[in-house]
Amino acid sequence: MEILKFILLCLLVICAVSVSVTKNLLSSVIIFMSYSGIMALVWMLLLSPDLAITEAAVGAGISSILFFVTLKKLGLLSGGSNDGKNKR
Amino acid sequence: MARIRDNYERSAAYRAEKVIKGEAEPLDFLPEEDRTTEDKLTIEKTVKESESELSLSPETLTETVEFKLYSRIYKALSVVVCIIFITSLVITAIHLPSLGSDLNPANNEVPERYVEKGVEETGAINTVAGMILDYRAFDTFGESCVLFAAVICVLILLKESDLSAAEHSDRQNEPKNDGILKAAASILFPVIIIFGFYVILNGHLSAGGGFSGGAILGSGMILYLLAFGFEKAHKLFNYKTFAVTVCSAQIFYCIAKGFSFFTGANEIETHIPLGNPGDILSSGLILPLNICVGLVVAYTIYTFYVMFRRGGF
Amino acid sequence: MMLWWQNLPFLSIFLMILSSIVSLSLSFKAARNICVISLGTVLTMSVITFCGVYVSKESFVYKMGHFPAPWGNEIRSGLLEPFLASIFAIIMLLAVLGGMKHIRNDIESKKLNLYFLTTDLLFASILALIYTNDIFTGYVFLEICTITTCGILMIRQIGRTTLAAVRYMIISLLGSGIFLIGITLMYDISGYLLMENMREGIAKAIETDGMTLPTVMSIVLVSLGLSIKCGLFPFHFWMSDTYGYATPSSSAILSGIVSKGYIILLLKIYYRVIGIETVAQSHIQDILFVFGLAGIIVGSVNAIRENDIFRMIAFSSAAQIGYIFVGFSLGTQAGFTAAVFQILSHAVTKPLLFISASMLSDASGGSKKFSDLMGSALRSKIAGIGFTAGALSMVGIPFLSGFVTKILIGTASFESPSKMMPILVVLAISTVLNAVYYLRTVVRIYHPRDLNKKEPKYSNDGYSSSVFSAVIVCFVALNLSIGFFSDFVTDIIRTGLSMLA
Amino acid sequence: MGLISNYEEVFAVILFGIGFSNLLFNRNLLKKIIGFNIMDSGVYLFLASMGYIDGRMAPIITDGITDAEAYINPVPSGLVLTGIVVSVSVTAMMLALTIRLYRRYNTLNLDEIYMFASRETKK
Repeated sequence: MEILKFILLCLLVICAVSVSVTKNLLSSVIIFMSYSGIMALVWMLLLSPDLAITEAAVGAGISSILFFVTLKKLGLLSGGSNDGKNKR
Repeated sequence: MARIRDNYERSAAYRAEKVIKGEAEPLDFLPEEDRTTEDKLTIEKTVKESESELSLSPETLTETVEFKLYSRIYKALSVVVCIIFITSLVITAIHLPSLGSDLNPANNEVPERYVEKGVEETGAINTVAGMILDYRAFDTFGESCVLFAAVICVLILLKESDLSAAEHSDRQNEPKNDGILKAAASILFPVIIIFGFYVILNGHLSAGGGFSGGAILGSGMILYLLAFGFEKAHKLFNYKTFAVTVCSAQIFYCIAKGFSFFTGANEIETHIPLGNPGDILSSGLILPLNICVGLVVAYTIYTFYVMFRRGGF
Repeated sequence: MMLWWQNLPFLSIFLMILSSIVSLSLSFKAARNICVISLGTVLTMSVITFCGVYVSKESFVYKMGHFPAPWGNEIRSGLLEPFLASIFAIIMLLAVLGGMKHIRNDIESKKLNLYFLTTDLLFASILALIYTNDIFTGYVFLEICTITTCGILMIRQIGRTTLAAVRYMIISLLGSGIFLIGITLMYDISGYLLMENMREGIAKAIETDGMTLPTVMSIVLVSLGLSIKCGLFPFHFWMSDTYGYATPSSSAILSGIVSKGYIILLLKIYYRVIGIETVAQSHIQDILFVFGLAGIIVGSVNAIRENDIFRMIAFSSAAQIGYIFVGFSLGTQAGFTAAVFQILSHAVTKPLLFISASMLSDASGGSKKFSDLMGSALRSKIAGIGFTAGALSMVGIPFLSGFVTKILIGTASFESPSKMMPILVVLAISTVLNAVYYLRTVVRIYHPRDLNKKEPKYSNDGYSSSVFSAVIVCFVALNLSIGFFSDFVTDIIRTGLSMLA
Repeated sequence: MGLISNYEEVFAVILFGIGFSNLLFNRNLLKKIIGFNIMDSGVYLFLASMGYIDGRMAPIITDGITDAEAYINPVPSGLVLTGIVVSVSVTAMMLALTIRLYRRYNTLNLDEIYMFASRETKK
């Protein structure tokens, strides 16, 4: 369990770093989604099932939906660059 | 700073509009003296300077040597600040009482009572639900107010008075009669809704509660909207039902908690039956409050989505 | 046994929240009336609470729920809290009434009720910040405060308000993030969230281990987070945009009340959680001192350079926040008294300036530039009087509130010799700078544009001059009374602060 | 010593720092928002790991065991629950602001937005 927790925490850090260095906005949102998923697992390992279910529903679900609909609204869903410019 | 900026803008202002409209090549109009000012600015390296300088590093400069230098310094600076900040926090974390032991200061009589007497005092088997909806209910009430404030702000920002233009722009977003989506949604929608209600109603018995259940309900509603389009969804969820539901749920929450705070502080018995711990209908006010929170959250999330997508129900 | 008036703080918080929720489904006029009525009720309640505490001379705690101290939430009231609450309620009321015309003009008609909704919720959160005795409740209501502030900012959807709101939000989020990790550290050290128990826990931790790194770090983080949120010197750059582009009522509320709410929370944390002796040991005050002094100078210098009246007032706010932090940084009773007095004085003066400046700019065809404002005070007499009174108070003319602040900070500085010289020098410099830009403005607004030409005519339609004049008169009267009865006010503050500890 | 026994908190503050620097230094508005979320979840991880105690159960009382020694500390969980709601509300609001800002300036880069905005006022 301890090892699993350690690996998950490492993954969290990796996700967090890659969000900030990814150029593509869509991929950074998807990475953030997986970040929330991992977070839900960590809550489970920390024996907080309330948090796990909330994080899964909110972080991985609702937040991501909101991010996606924002990207769609801005027309950046198909490969927006870091500056938020459409690649034409 | 302000004066330098003024100079800069005065010299470039007459071309600004062209660049915004895309008529002029941004690089064409880099006046000579601005390079020097930009150069001067890059030398000042404090955080404050770089923050207020933001307004000065326009797209027009992205190709120049100075800008590259500036952005490199900025990046280096950000990494340095980041490392200093993280290091100091890590050192602090190392000095904290060690984790996982029950000798931490946080493991005092407070959680002890929540666990030991929680069931008989609140009737909730899930200690966390008992804690956030009964012991520390003021925080949770504040939390639902945060949600309320956020949805109001989103309404303020994105609600369009004229929906026809918004509908036009929304056409691109709408899935066009997707058979698979419809078929999947007609199976999934009831399941999601039932699961959401299950999570809400069992908030005091197992993990979950108003907030997570409400989020599940909200995502179910969004799925319904995606699969069957606005017209159908509007029959079930529209601005009127939103206002009525959110208002009445919040008012109920406010009055119920106000009543319990008032009676609690004045040492008046409330005579709200706690029921038999473990039953669905137990634990006093926690169940109705969970339902209220769930409804508010579900509608809030649906409203967020609708507002983001086309600015109106 | 509870006395009946001890329910009033709790009722005032809930009344504001309830009226905000109800406003969602109401029309503009109903929402406005509810807002005004509930603000008036809260004012009465706070005054009654104040009288009650003043007579009984004892602070009281009010448990929120059926469970006592460390288990449940609590709110608490000494002498200072209801006093601040009643002053803030007056200011809120006056700010909303005084800017009513602009609210109507600036905001889409369908969203007008939402403005009052957000204002109600904002004031509820400020009340909760004032009365709270639990640090996590403080955090939650801090967030409500931030979000609703952003709401009343961006509801005017023209110009750069959205950008100003984004800047404001980013800075606020940084501040609340830092604040949150600070209180998390405090919770880890002490094991409680209630202020009293937290204080005992921290004192115990210091007794056994001395000032360890986590303790210092938590103090630093909490101070840093809250000072970022209220716009202390290096973080003041959002202010000019935010105050300059919002509707005048919002600017008045923001500068007069919201930033004060954060400072009051910081004050409560210093007094009730950490203890001012511990704060003094941690040397955070020296940092605050430097930034406070720098803020005074930088804010004033920036204000001199501006040619937009709203942005000038905004930068002068940065300077005034500096005064409050200089008062804090002295670490003595006198210093804190001066700081709280400055909170009051700034809270009554800045909204006055914003409201009257908005009327002046109306009288000049809506322009905010000084060149267009020439002679505007002759066109709108009452606004001119209001602006002049506010400006004189800011400069520090005797019998106005700003003067008393400067005296109090000056005398407080005598107690700490190492800080005395810089404070006196900066006070002198800032008085001169204030005089330069405020008096210059006063002269300009009274100076006709061109004596030979005829004055351009500006229409003053829809100008509810009776309400507006009443608002200005109330503000000026409030300012004068705080200046005249400064002994009484400082006495209350002193007693209130000793009740806080 | 503390580094090993407190490794969760160390990870938590690292996440906090990464999110913080993202929020402060990243020029892209959307990434700032993600950074804010990461920052907050760092704090929540910090809080929750504080409540965790080795070899105990989740705080849901089953089988009538009401011994405080048997369960982990429920307080941090409750606080984090509140915190998650706060951060999702703020996220939604920031995204709404982003949409409006993009509509006006057609970019997400704050540097460019500031430039356009400052020219706009000059006009």
